[in-house]
Amino acid sequence: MPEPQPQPTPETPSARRSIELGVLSVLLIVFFFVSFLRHNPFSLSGEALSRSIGTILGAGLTLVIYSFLYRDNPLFKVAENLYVGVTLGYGAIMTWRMALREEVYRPLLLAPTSEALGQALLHRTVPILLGVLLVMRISRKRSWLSRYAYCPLVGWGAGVGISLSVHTYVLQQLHAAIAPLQQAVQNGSLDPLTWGWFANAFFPVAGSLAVLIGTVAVLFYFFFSVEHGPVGRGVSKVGIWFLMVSFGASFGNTVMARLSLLIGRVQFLLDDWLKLK
Amino acid sequence: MAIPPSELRRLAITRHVIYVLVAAAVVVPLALGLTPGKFEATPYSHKLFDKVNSLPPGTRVLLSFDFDPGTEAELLPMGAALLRHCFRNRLVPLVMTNIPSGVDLARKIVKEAADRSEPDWGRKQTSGVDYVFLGYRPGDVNLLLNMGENLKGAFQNDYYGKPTEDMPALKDIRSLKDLPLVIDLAASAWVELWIVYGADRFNFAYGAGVTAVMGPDMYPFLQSGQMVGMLNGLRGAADYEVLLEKLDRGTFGMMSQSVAHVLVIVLVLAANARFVYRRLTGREKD
Amino acid sequence: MMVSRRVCLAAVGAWALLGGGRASFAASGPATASAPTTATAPAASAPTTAPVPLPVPDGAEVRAFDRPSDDGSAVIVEWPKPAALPKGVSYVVEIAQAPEDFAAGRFKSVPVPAAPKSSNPKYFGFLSEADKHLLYASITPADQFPPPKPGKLTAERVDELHEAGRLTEALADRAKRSLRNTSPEAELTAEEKADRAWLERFRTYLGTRDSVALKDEKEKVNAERYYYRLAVTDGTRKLYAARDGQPVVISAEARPDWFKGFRLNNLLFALVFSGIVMAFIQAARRNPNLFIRKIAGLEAVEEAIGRATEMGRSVYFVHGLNGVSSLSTIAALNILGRVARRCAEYDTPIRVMNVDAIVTAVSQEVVQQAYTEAGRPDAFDADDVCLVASDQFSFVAAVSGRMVREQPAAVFLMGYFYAESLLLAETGASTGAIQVAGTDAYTQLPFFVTTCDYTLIGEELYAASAYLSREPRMLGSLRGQDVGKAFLMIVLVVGTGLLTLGGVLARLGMDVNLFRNLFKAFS
Amino acid sequence: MWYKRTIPLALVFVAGLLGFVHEYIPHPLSGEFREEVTTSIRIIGGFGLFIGAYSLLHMHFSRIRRRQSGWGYSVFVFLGAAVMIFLGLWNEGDGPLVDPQPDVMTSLQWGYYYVLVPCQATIFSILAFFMASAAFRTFRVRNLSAALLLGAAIIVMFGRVPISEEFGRLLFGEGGSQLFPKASQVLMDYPNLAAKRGILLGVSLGAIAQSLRILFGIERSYMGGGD
Repeated sequence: MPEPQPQPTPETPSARRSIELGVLSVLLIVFFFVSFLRHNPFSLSGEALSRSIGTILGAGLTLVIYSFLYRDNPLFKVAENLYVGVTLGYGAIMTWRMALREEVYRPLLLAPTSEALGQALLHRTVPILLGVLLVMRISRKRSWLSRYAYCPLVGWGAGVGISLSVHTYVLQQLHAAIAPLQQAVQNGSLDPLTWGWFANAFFPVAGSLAVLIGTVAVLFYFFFSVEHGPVGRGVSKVGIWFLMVSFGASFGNTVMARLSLLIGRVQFLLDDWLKLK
Repeated sequence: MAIPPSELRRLAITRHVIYVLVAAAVVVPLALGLTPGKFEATPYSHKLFDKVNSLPPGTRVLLSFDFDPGTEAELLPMGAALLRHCFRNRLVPLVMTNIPSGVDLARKIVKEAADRSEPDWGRKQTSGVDYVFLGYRPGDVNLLLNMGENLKGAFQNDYYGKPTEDMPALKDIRSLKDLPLVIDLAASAWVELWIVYGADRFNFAYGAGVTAVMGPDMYPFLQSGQMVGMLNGLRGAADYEVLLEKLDRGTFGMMSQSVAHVLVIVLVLAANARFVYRRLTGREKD
Repeated sequence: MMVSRRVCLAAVGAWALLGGGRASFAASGPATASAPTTATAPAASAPTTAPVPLPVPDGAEVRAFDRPSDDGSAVIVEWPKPAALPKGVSYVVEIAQAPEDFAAGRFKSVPVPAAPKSSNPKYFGFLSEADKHLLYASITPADQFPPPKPGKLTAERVDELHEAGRLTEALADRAKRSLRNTSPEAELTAEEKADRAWLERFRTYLGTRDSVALKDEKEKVNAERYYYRLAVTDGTRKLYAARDGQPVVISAEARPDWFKGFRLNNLLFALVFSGIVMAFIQAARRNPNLFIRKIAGLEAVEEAIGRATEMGRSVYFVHGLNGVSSLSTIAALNILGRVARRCAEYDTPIRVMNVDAIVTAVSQEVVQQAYTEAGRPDAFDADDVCLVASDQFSFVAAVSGRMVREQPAAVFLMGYFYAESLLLAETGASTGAIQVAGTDAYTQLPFFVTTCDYTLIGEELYAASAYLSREPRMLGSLRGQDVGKAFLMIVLVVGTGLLTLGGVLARLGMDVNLFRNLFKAFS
Repeated sequence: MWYKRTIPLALVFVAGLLGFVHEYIPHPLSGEFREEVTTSIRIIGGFGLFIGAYSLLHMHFSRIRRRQSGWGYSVFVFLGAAVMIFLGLWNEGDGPLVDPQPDVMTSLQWGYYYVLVPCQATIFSILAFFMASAAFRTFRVRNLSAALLLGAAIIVMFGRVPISEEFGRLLFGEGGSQLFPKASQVLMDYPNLAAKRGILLGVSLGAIAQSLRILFGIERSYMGGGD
C-alpha cells in the first residue's frame, strides 16, 4: 500500500535514476545467485524441481513487493497486477469446481437416471434461471433483470437476520451482561480486607461494576435523542473513555497482527528460500 | 504552512530508517533462532485447549478454516496445532472452509497433519475414516443453516469427490446438532456468523481462532459463553503449541514479535515525549 | 446455562397455549382397558417381599403428552419425583403401539434418566411451585419402532428399483453388470470405467433420496399414537406406576408444532422494536425536524473549512472504499453536501476523491447541487470530483501523492475504510492539515483517533448526516434505535440491580427465584 | 416502472417475511423449505462469479483500450487470470469436468502456493512497516482520548508478548512474571469488554433497523441506480 512519495528531488533525477538501476541490477544478480546456491534447479527433477522453482518465484515476488517500501516502482506494480489476475483466475476455477460443476453440470448433465434428472430439473431449474438473470447485471440496459435474482436473496437475508441478531447480539448479550455482579456478590468471601476477599470478592465485584457502567455509558454516548445536560455530558465522557481504552486494545492487537504477518513472510524467506533451518 | 522539500526529504528518510529498524527487529531473532523463555498460555487459549482435550477419542470435531493467504501467517499455525491435537487425541477432524481461496491452504495442512500423525496412530491416516476434508461449498451463511439441517446434504461429496453418505467418519452425524465442538479459524465476519447461524441455533460448543485484529471484538462472546475459548493471533497459536508441548512456527515467531513490539512502543514513547515537550515549551501548537 | 438462556416467562404462556394444552390423559381410557399381563402382575405386588421398597410413582400423576414447541419428534412422559431414589434404581418407560400389545409382550422398554422437569424450561417454561416436583423423559417413537432402512445398492435392490419403475431395463442391467465387476480400477476397459463412474453417481443419488424417504417415514412413525407404561427397577425387580393395582397405561401422539414457544421473547422484541423504528420513520417523513442532538464533530467540520478559507488552500474530501449501497457511504455523501455548500459560500476550492465510479457520479451531483444552492453554479468544476483510482492500493498512492503536492488545509475522511485509513490519515497529518474523520469501521477508528483532529465514531457518522440531511429514513431509524438503546440501558441497570439484590438476599438465606426468573425474561 | 422496481421490492418483502417467520416455526416443513431455499441460493451465488470477473476484467480492458497511464500493468492482470484459468481447465490433462487427482500438487495449486500466497501475504504484511512509521510520526497524544488510547495500546502491546514475562521477572522476581500479561488481560476483560459490548448492542440495533428498511423498501440503494 503506497505512501506519499516525496517529490523527486529536482536537482538530479537522472543521476538518482541511474544509481537506482545499478543497485537494482546488483540485487537481481545477488538474488539469483543465492537462489541457485540454495536450491539448484539443475540438480533436481520432477516435483522437487517444480517446488524449488516455485520457492524461488515466491521469494522473488515477496522481495519485489517489499521493494515498494523504498518507493513505488514498476516491478511492484507488475507483481500487484499479476496478483489481482491470479486471484481472479483461481477464484473462477474454484467456483466452477465447487459450485457450478457440483450444483449445475453434474446433476443435470450427468444425471444417472431419468428420475434423477427429473428431480434435478424440479429443484434446480428456477435457481439456474435466476442465476442467469443475475448475470444480466453486467448489461447496461438489462441490468434491472438481475433484481429478480438478488432481491429475493437480499430480502431473505434481511428477514432471517432480524430474529438471529435479536437472539445472538441482543438477548444473549443482555443475559450475560446482567449476571456477573450477582455471581460476584453471591460467591465472594465475606471477611473483608483479607487476600481472599480481594481476590474473589472485591475485584470481581469492582470488575463487573466497571463493565456495567462502561456498557451503559457507551450506549449513552451513542444516544442522540436528548441534548446532553451536565450529567449527560459526564456520562458520555465516561463512555468515550471506555471507547478509547477499547480502541487502544484493538490498536495494540492490530499492530501485533500486522507484525505477525511480517514474521510469517520472513519465516518463509529464511526457512523455505534460504533454508536456514 | 506548506512543507519545504527539505522537510519532506527528512520525513522520507526517517520513514526508511524506521523500516530498516522494523525489518531488523523481525529478521534478526528469527535468523538467530532465538525463542522466548517459558511463558504461560493466555487464559482463553487454555480454555480452548482444555475443551478439545476433554473430548473422548473418536469424537467428531468440525474445524472450519475460513481464512486465505492474507492472514495465513497468523491462522495457519493455529490450524496445524489444532489438527495435531485432534490426531494425537484420536479425535476425528472434519475440515471445511467457507473461503474459496482458502481451500488449498486447508487441504495442505490437513494432509500434512494427517501424515505427520501417522506414528501417533501406528497406521496410515485415511481420509473418510480418520478425518474428512469437506472442502468448500458456496452459500455463505445459508450453507451453515443447511448443515444445521442436513450436513451430508450440504456436502454430498468430500473434497476428493467421495460421497459422504456412508463415510465411516461421518457415521450417525446428521447435522451440526450432532457435533460436540466446532472451531472456526477466521480473519473475517465468519467468526460471528458461526455464532449467529451455527452455535446459537444448533447448540454446539464453539471455539475460534482469530487474527489479533479481531481479538478484542470477541470478548463479549467469550464472557457470555457463546464461545468456549479463543486463540488470539500468533500468540494464540504459540500458546496452543506450548500447551501441546510441541513448539512450532507460532512459538518461533514470538521472539521477533516481542522485539518488534518493544520497538514500536519505544517509537511511540519517543515521538510523544518530543511532542509533549514541544507543546509544553509552546513550540508546537496543535 | 445454555438452556436457561433460551427461557422466557412468556414461554410459559406459549407452552400452555401450544404444547401443554395437548397433554392427553389416557389413563382413564385405555389404562382400564389394558389388564396387566400375568408376567407383570406378580411384579406389581412385589414390594411386600422387597428388602428396600422401590419408589413407585403414583399412577394418577403419570402423564404423557406431545413435547411442546418442537418438530413433532418426541413425546414427554412425566411423573412425580420420589422422596429419595435409592442407588441402582432407575426408571424405564415401556412403549407399545396398542394397549393390548403390553399384554402380548409386544413393547419396547426404554431406560430413561430421572430429569427434573424444571431443568428444561426451554420446552416447559417456568413451572408453578406445584409442578416443581415432576420428573420427565422425552421419548422419540421412531427410535423405538424404526421404519425399515432402505438397503444398500445390491442386485436385489436394483431389481426392486426396476420393478418400481425407477430404473429402466437397460440401466438395471448396467447397474448389475458393474456391481458384479469387482476388478480394480486399473484393469477396467474404458466402457467398464464409465459404468463404474455411473454407478457411483447413481449410488450417491440413491443415497440422498433414501435419506429423504427415511426422514419422511420417521415423521410418519412419530405421528402415530403410542401407549406408555412407566416402571421403576433396580435390575432384579420392576414395579409399574399403578392405580388400584393396575399398571397405568397412558398415551399420546407427537405432533409437529407451529411455533417455538421459547422464541416468543425474541419475536416480541423483534416486532416491538420494528414497530417503533417504522413508526419513527413515518413520523420523520411527516416532520423532518425530529430532534437530534448537535454532533460535536460538525463544529469541527465548520472550523476546518474556516481555517482552509483563511489560509486560502483547498479542502480534501476522501470517500471510503465502499459503494453507494453502504450506509456509511450514504452518510458521507450527506456530509459532503454540507461541506461543499460551505466551501461554495467561502469560495474555497474542494477536491473529492473517489474509488468507486457510482459514488463519483453521485458526488458530482451533490457538489454541483451545493454550488447551485450557494448561488455560484458557475464556480463548480466537475474535475474537482474525480475517480482517482479503482483499487485500494493505487487509490492510496494517488490521493497521498496529490495531498503532498497540493498541501490541503483541511482533509475529511468519511465513509468505510480498510487498511488504507492509516496511510491516508498519516499523509494528511504529515502535511499539517486539519483532519476530520468519520467511519463505522471500528477496526480503523484507532488510527483516525490518533492521527486526526476530530473523529466521528461509528453511529455518530450516521447521526451527523441525519442531522444535516434530515433524511427521514436515517432520522427515523436513528430515533427508533435510540428507544431501543434506552430500553437496553434500563434492562442493564435494573436487571443487574434486581439480580444482585436477589444474590444478596440469597446470602441472607432468602428465596430469590422471583428475581432470577424475572430476569430470565430478557433472554 | 412497476416490473423494474415494484415487483423486485415485493419480492424482497415476501422473501424477507418468509425468512423472518420460518425462524419461529419448529415444524419440519419450515426446515425443508429452508433447505430448498439455501440450495437455490448456493446455485445463484455460483453465477455471481461471472459478474465479479466481468467487472474487474472490463475495467482493466478499458484501461488498456484507452491507453490510460499505466495501462501496461493491466496486461498482467489478464496474464495472471488467463494462466490460472488455463491451468485449472487443463487440470493436468484430465479436463475441467473431472476432479483433480487427490494429493498430488497440481499445476493450479503450484500457481496458488507460489504466486498467489506470497503476493497476498506480503501485501498485507507491508502494513507492519507503515504502522511502525506512523507510530513514530503521527500517533500523538493530542488530547485525553488519544492519551488513553495510546496508553492502553502500549499496555496491551507489551502484555501480549512473552518478553513482558521476562521483564516482570527482572523487576519483581518470579512472582512478577505475570504482572504485565495480567495487566493487559484485565484491560481486555473489563474496559474493552464493556465498550465492545456497548458497540455490539448499538450496532446490532442498527443492523436490525437496516434490515427493516430493506424489507419495507425504504432502503433501496442496494438496487443500484436506474429507475
